[in-house]
Amino acid sequence: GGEESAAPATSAPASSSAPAAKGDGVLTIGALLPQTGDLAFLGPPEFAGVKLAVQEINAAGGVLGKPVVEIDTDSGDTKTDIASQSVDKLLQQKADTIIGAASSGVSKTVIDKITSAGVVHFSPANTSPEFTTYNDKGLYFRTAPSDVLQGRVLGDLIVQDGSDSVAILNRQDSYGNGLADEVEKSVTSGGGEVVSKTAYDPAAADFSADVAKIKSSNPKAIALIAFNETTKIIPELKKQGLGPDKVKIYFVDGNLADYSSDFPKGTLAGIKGTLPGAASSDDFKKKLLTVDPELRDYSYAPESYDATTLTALAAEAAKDDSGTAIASKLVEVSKGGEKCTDFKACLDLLKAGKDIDYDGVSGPVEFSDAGDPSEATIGIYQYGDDNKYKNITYLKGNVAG
Amino acid sequence: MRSAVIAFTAFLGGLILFLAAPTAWADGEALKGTLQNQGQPVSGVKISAVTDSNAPVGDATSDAKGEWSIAVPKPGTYKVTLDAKTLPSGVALKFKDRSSLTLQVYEGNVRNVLFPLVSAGAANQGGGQGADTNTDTVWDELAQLLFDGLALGLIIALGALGISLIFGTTGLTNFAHGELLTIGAFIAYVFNTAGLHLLIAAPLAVIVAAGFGYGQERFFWGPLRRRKTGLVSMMIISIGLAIFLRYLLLFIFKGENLPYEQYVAQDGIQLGPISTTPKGLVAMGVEIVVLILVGLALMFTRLGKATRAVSDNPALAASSGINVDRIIRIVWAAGTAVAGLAGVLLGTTQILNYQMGQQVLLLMFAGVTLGGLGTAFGALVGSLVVGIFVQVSTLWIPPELKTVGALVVLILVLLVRPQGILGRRERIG
Amino acid sequence: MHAETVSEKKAAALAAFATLETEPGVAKPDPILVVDKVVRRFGGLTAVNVDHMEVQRGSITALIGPNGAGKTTFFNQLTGFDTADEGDWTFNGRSLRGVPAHRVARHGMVRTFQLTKALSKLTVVENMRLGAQNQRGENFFRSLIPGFWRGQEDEITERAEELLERFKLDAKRDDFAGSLSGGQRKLLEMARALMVSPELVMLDEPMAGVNPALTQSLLGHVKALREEGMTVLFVEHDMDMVRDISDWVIVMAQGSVIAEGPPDTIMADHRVIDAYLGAHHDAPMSVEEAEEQLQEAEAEIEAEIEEKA
Amino acid sequence: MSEPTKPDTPEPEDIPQPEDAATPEEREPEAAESAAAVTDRSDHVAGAQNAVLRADELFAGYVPGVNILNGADLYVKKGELIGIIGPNGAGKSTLLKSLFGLVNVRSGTITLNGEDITNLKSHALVARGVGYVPQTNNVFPSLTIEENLEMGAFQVPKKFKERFEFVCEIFPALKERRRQRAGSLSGGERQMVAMGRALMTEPSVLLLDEPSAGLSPKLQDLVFIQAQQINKAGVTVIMVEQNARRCLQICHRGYVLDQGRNAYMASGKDLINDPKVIQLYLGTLARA
Amino acid sequence: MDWNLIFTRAIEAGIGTEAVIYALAAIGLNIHFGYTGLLNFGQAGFVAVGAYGLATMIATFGLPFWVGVLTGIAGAVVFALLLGIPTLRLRADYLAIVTIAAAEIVRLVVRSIALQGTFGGTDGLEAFSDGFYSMNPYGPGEYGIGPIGFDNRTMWVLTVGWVLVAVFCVLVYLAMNSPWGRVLKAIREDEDAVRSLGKNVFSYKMQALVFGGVVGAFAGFLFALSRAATQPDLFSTELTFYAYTVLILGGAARVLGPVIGAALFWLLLILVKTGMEEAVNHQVITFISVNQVGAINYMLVGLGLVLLLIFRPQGILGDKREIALDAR
Ligand SMILES: Nc1ncnc2c1ncn2[C@@H]1O[C@H](COP(=O)(O)OP(=O)(O)OP(=O)(O)O)[C@@H](O)[C@H]1O
Ligand SMILES: Nc1ncnc2c1ncn2[C@@H]1O[C@H](COP(=O)(O)OP(=O)(O)OP(=O)(O)O)[C@@H](O)[C@H]1O
Ligand SMILES: [Mg+2]
Ligand SMILES: [Mg+2]
Repeated sequence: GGEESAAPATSAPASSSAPAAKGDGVLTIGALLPQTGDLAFLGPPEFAGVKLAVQEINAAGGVLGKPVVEIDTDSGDTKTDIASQSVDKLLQQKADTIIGAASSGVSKTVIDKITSAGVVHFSPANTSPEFTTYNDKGLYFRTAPSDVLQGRVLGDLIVQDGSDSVAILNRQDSYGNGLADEVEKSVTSGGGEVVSKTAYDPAAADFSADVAKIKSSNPKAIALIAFNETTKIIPELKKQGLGPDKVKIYFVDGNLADYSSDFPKGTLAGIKGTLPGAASSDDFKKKLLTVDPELRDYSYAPESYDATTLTALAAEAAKDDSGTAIASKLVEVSKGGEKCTDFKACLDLLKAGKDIDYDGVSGPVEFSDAGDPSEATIGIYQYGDDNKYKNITYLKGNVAG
Repeated sequence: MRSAVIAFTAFLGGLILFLAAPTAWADGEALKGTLQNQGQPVSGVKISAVTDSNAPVGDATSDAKGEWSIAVPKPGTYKVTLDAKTLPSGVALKFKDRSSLTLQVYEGNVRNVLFPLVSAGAANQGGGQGADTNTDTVWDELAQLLFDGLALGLIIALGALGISLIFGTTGLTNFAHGELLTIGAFIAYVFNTAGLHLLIAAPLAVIVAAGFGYGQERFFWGPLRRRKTGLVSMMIISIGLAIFLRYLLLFIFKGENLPYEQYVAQDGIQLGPISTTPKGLVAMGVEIVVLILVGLALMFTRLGKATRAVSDNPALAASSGINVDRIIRIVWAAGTAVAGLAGVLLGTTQILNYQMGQQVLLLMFAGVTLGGLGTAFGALVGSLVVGIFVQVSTLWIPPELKTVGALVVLILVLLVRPQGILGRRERIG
Repeated sequence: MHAETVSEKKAAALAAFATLETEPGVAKPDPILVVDKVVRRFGGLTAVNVDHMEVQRGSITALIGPNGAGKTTFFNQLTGFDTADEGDWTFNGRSLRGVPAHRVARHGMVRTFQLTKALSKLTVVENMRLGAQNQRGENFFRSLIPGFWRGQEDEITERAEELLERFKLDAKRDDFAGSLSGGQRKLLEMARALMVSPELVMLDEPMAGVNPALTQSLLGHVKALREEGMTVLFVEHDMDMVRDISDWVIVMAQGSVIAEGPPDTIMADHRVIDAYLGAHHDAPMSVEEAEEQLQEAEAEIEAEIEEKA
Repeated sequence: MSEPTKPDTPEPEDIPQPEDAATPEEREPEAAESAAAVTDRSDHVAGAQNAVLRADELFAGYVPGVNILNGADLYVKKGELIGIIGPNGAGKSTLLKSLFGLVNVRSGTITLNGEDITNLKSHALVARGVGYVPQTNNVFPSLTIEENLEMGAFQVPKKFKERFEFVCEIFPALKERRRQRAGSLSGGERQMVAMGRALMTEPSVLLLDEPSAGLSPKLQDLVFIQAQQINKAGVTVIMVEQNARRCLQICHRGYVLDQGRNAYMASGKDLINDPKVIQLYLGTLARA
Repeated sequence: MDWNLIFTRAIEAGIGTEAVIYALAAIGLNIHFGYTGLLNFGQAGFVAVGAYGLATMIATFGLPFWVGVLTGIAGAVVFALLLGIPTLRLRADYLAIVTIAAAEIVRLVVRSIALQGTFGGTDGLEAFSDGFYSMNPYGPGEYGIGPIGFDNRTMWVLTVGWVLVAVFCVLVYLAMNSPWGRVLKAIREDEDAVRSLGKNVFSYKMQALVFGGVVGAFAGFLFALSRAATQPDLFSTELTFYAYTVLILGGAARVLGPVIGAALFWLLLILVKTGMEEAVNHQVITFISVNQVGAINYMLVGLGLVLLLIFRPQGILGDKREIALDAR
């Protein structure tokens, strides 16, 4: 791809058989991430992740000797169908890889369009298990592990804490339902009991009925699978006498965030949560802040960063920037070889003709053949008095299990 | 009082942290667990594990802390069984049929196993909460839902009142009304974050909102009406305005949920079967007072009657010596002020977000319509019905569909009473 | 002006009425509409309470009564626009109780509205065309093939234009009906109802607000309707008009029929005078002088007309 | 209200001509052969001296580019009762509406007691003592009868009780039904409410648009007698009527409006006897 | 800034799948609102019924493509009947709210967990479009003139789509210029008057609701097929709002109004959106960040809608005289 190039428009003839087209020498990365809609709050860290990676890649000399071009677009949410527009535009601009979307639902509406254009669809945040089996012509990848692993770990954590009656309160969407199912499986097989599994409408005006439903089942632990509705649900839980001082509450990646400015001290003390990804170092956070000084949250920034870096490495490894070429090398650069953790180092190894294994900021990222991270680290965290979360431990897991 | 609570939760939190932190995951695959009855460790209970081909792997006995663990040779499926005979007297398995569990142990992970125990006698067969989710809790839940329905209904009513007033006087179905709530809430937020206590910020916000409503009519809707813009056009203009305002708010305040600085996550208080928060009660009080005041004003003051007169026939109202423009401006100011108040209260009891108003817009419309368009009391009654239905219907339908319940009621009621609950039918001929 | 020779139909109508007693609810020789015990209440108010009433076929019957007597409400019941609390009525022997409004119209009983209902964004001629019945093009599937209905449409248009001319609306033919003046709307309303070619046309104050000169010419048209075999039942407060064209007058007060009879008899009935006509009936109402002069002027013109006739 | 000593109404020459219409001279009405027919504006200009309310060469309309009033003139002197008659669609209601600020006047001037009130808002006119009864839509359907009347007295709430009694005396039917919503009233009952509403303020100039329409003969009489009585009490009345004969009987002066301009202007007596007027506008039906 | 890109994208959007989908949805609305005066704010419901009717039959029940199409149409008819019975007796403004409610009910039901097996829950359905694309006469590759081009799948969708648009425009033209259409327009003005003339108002409104609904269902087919997936949240109230915008932009009660409106709406929307994204990506505009582009874009949509209605309320093709009669 490459918008400014005058190369003939050959990079994206549509067909289901992988076209053996050659790229135009400029790696073009399209970011399809939420600027508006329900997930708008996830946009800034994800954009920052992509931007940071692109900056570092270009600082290291770019890909195939040319600077990487980044094009930002809005993925909106499923309500607006804006993603489809954005993809049209990115394809027009000869994007080779499209990084996004945040929501599994949005990704579903565009995956066919992207993959049938021979472009890599690379999501930093889709966790729906369905993508593993989706007919993606080998072009769909993600750095976020499917919910199977996180659900398993969270369920086990709940069992370990001795809660035999568990209530699950989850977003009624593919993320929430998928994760809730995995948690339920894990809890029941571990000997616990899921006494209520309540899906809520994220756009609801209030959550008192949903919480009342949970309360009537009298649980000892609550798994709260939510996004930023958490700030509405926690007070409701407290109101109905289900605060973290009364029952054990568990968060997931969707809502494990810094709530120090949202709640008075102590509100969340004791709440535990799981988050895919290795420790994102303070160093990484600092670098992100140089890209976007207003960042408050870092969710999926590492995944976005890794997705971008991997794309660049795969293009280098393939010596071609076309989508299909990148896809053919992505699995290879993610595992089985000499380990490296940043673009510059990996690039040097590649240039030296070595096989590399990129380990990113989000974890070891080893792709399975389906394009999912087959191995992932899940961190277990706990909130302190200051409503910030601290890591207790990390757990490596094999997604296929 | 508050600080005491915080200190206590902090202590608890610390305690859990301390307990949980060290023993998380050991290297190598294993099965482990802790036996507890009502928080007390249960020791001396025998637990054994076999592979899925019934080859014994090992067994263990719970120690003084109730802990046990069995190392397994490799990842795979294992069957773990608790020997119920070894349980101390007075302690029983909570689920008699689940004395053995089949589970998967993953590579490099320790798998936790839980055998829930209860004091003998309380055990029940199989899963489920069993007989003690009795009628009592159903009534409690109903009471709670009714109360929450009332709370929601009152907020909706406050918003709906504004819709109804503005619709009543100008005929405009204002799709931007949700944003008026949001704006009210965010004005208070701005004052609040600038250092004013919410109790000062809120009334200020209501005043500013009133000014905003006045200005909107003065400089936007009024001129449009004078240009003889049709009602349907105005309705669609309001859609455009709603989109504009909503995204302006997104632009300024970002997509995150924002709380006020005071009264966040208040502890619940218990009133009989009902749990609520002090702020929730105060909000309801304010809502009731405002609703009654506005209702009375509409019924009995000259101004109130004038608004109805303007709504019926603006030309005739003018012919009667009523300054129609002035009335409409007052209505806009009042309608926006109550909407702003609703927004602030919604922000206090829930949270602020650029979509908060939009999320209740349909409910407000449903309330207004259910009660009978253009009648202020109808809006009140309709909103309460909607609010209560949203909440109470979750006794029978999954909460994800709670809005559906209210909307179906709306349609059913209109099937029987096309003019709404308090609406009046027009005379023909 | 209009010819006052007693036409065939008028004579027939008068003959039918000649032997009738002038009491409320009297049976007519050939009733087209028979009403029995129709009651409509609004809360505590009984707006209509008609025990028995018949309308003679081929006649022009006036329904008069004080304001709020229940005339419009009565029309609403009969034409299916409102549901009567009790009672039954038959049109051409067929019971119409509970029959919806559009069906009533199709049976041949069409009403107009006291407060006009012009279809603002349709042109005047489209308003008229709408009135025609059994239009082939009003079926969705047939409407898609113009061949099916073009011919009929032309006939309808021709008829509409004829009527518009008679109602002095031809100049407004292609204007939106919403731009008509109050009186013009009345005219359109009536003309449109006639497009239905009803057997019984029920006019609710057709001439209120219509210029007297035009009223006069319209009366001729209403009489012509009778000649065409139509039955007319109308509500009107203009006594001159009632006297001029009606064969029979029914008086309603407080929901019930209180008197019936030929116009002259009715207008001499003291109950009717008390409840409805007031002093106006024949006594000069105010400035006597003016009245006298008026009389003179009338006489002159009358004479003029008689000369011509 | 005090008579203006020297009305500063503009001289005819000063009156701005409408840009989009031909000059009035080119649009003479054809019916000029009658004695009462308006041939030029001199009658108007002469008569309009000291008028309470006068309108000069009004051009007004609804749809852009189409004038309904084409240079209508009108004046009323203090204490006068004038009648306006004319065919349907002549623009009578439009004339009243322009006088009352409900239709935008495109050119021409309206003065009240010497003050230019062209295109002044209605409520401001009410404050200046003008009352108006519209022809249609003349009640507030969702308000009760009492509230309708209360709205009539909007600017003088203190007088409500007294005026309410007064109106109820004229129309006793209203008092019985005071709590009934006007929307459910019969046509005639509405007309009573409409009339009653205008009487609430004790206006000094009263504009009535077909006040007798839809009323029973008995009440029609009442309306005309009332109009006369009100007039006798010093109120200037302008009345549009299709009950033309009756209207002309009681009025001091009558205008015949046709196609948006004055066709005739004379005393009521003269008009009622003018054969041309009779033939064109009055008809011969009424023989009362 | 790449102006070529900006204009190419805009023109492609103006004739692309979105324009077709919205043109169809708005043609349906035009029948409801423009001609009959039914303030239907539930058009998204009809589109959803079409999309899901098709998708469910094929993806869930494994039936052939044409069964899916017929089911979608039948679904729209049934939805119209169900919606019509309670709502068509309502006053216009009541109808608006009730139809929004009905469309939301449809959306919430198809996304519910209870019916996940049938409708796929929040993920919706996919793998139902093979039947459609197997009929694709276009071989693989890009088709287009100059820089404007579509791939073969899109070409097929567009061909079918614009043919449908043309067919429905002709149908609407014929129907609305017939006595049938006259009855509808009369109903828009005053139902009682129409009743008094012997027309079954309820039946006509129902016919209009069904007709417009079926056209909406076709929009749903194209929506689903062009994306090869359906998702419940695509059919939220926003869709109806934009369809109204399209209709008003083009001119209500005008046969070609929705078509022109749809093309222009998407053209302008993408022109502005792409223009702004380009400006931000090339640092032409520096005072806003990427994260704010989306918000600004929507603000402009809102503002555009407002300005449009203020300065040209009758739309591109509308008649100002009719609008004047609306004023209150
Ligand atoms: N929907 C209603 N609710 C309450 N009262 C009503 C309703 N409709 C009519 N009425 C009352 O019933 C009575 C009869 O009204 P109706 O309109 O039939 O009178 P009418 O004889 O037509 O009078 P008019 O000659 O003035 O038109 C009136 O007193 C009216 O106020
Ligand atoms: N709202 C309107 N929009 C457009 N044209 C109108 C409107 N109202 C009235 N007209 C036109 O203005 C002309 C004069 O109307 P107006 O109501 O003044 O007549 P009028 O003399 O009062 O008649 P009538 O005796 O029938 O009440 C009519 O031809 C009518 O078509
Ligand atoms: Mg009547
Ligand atoms: Mg008039």
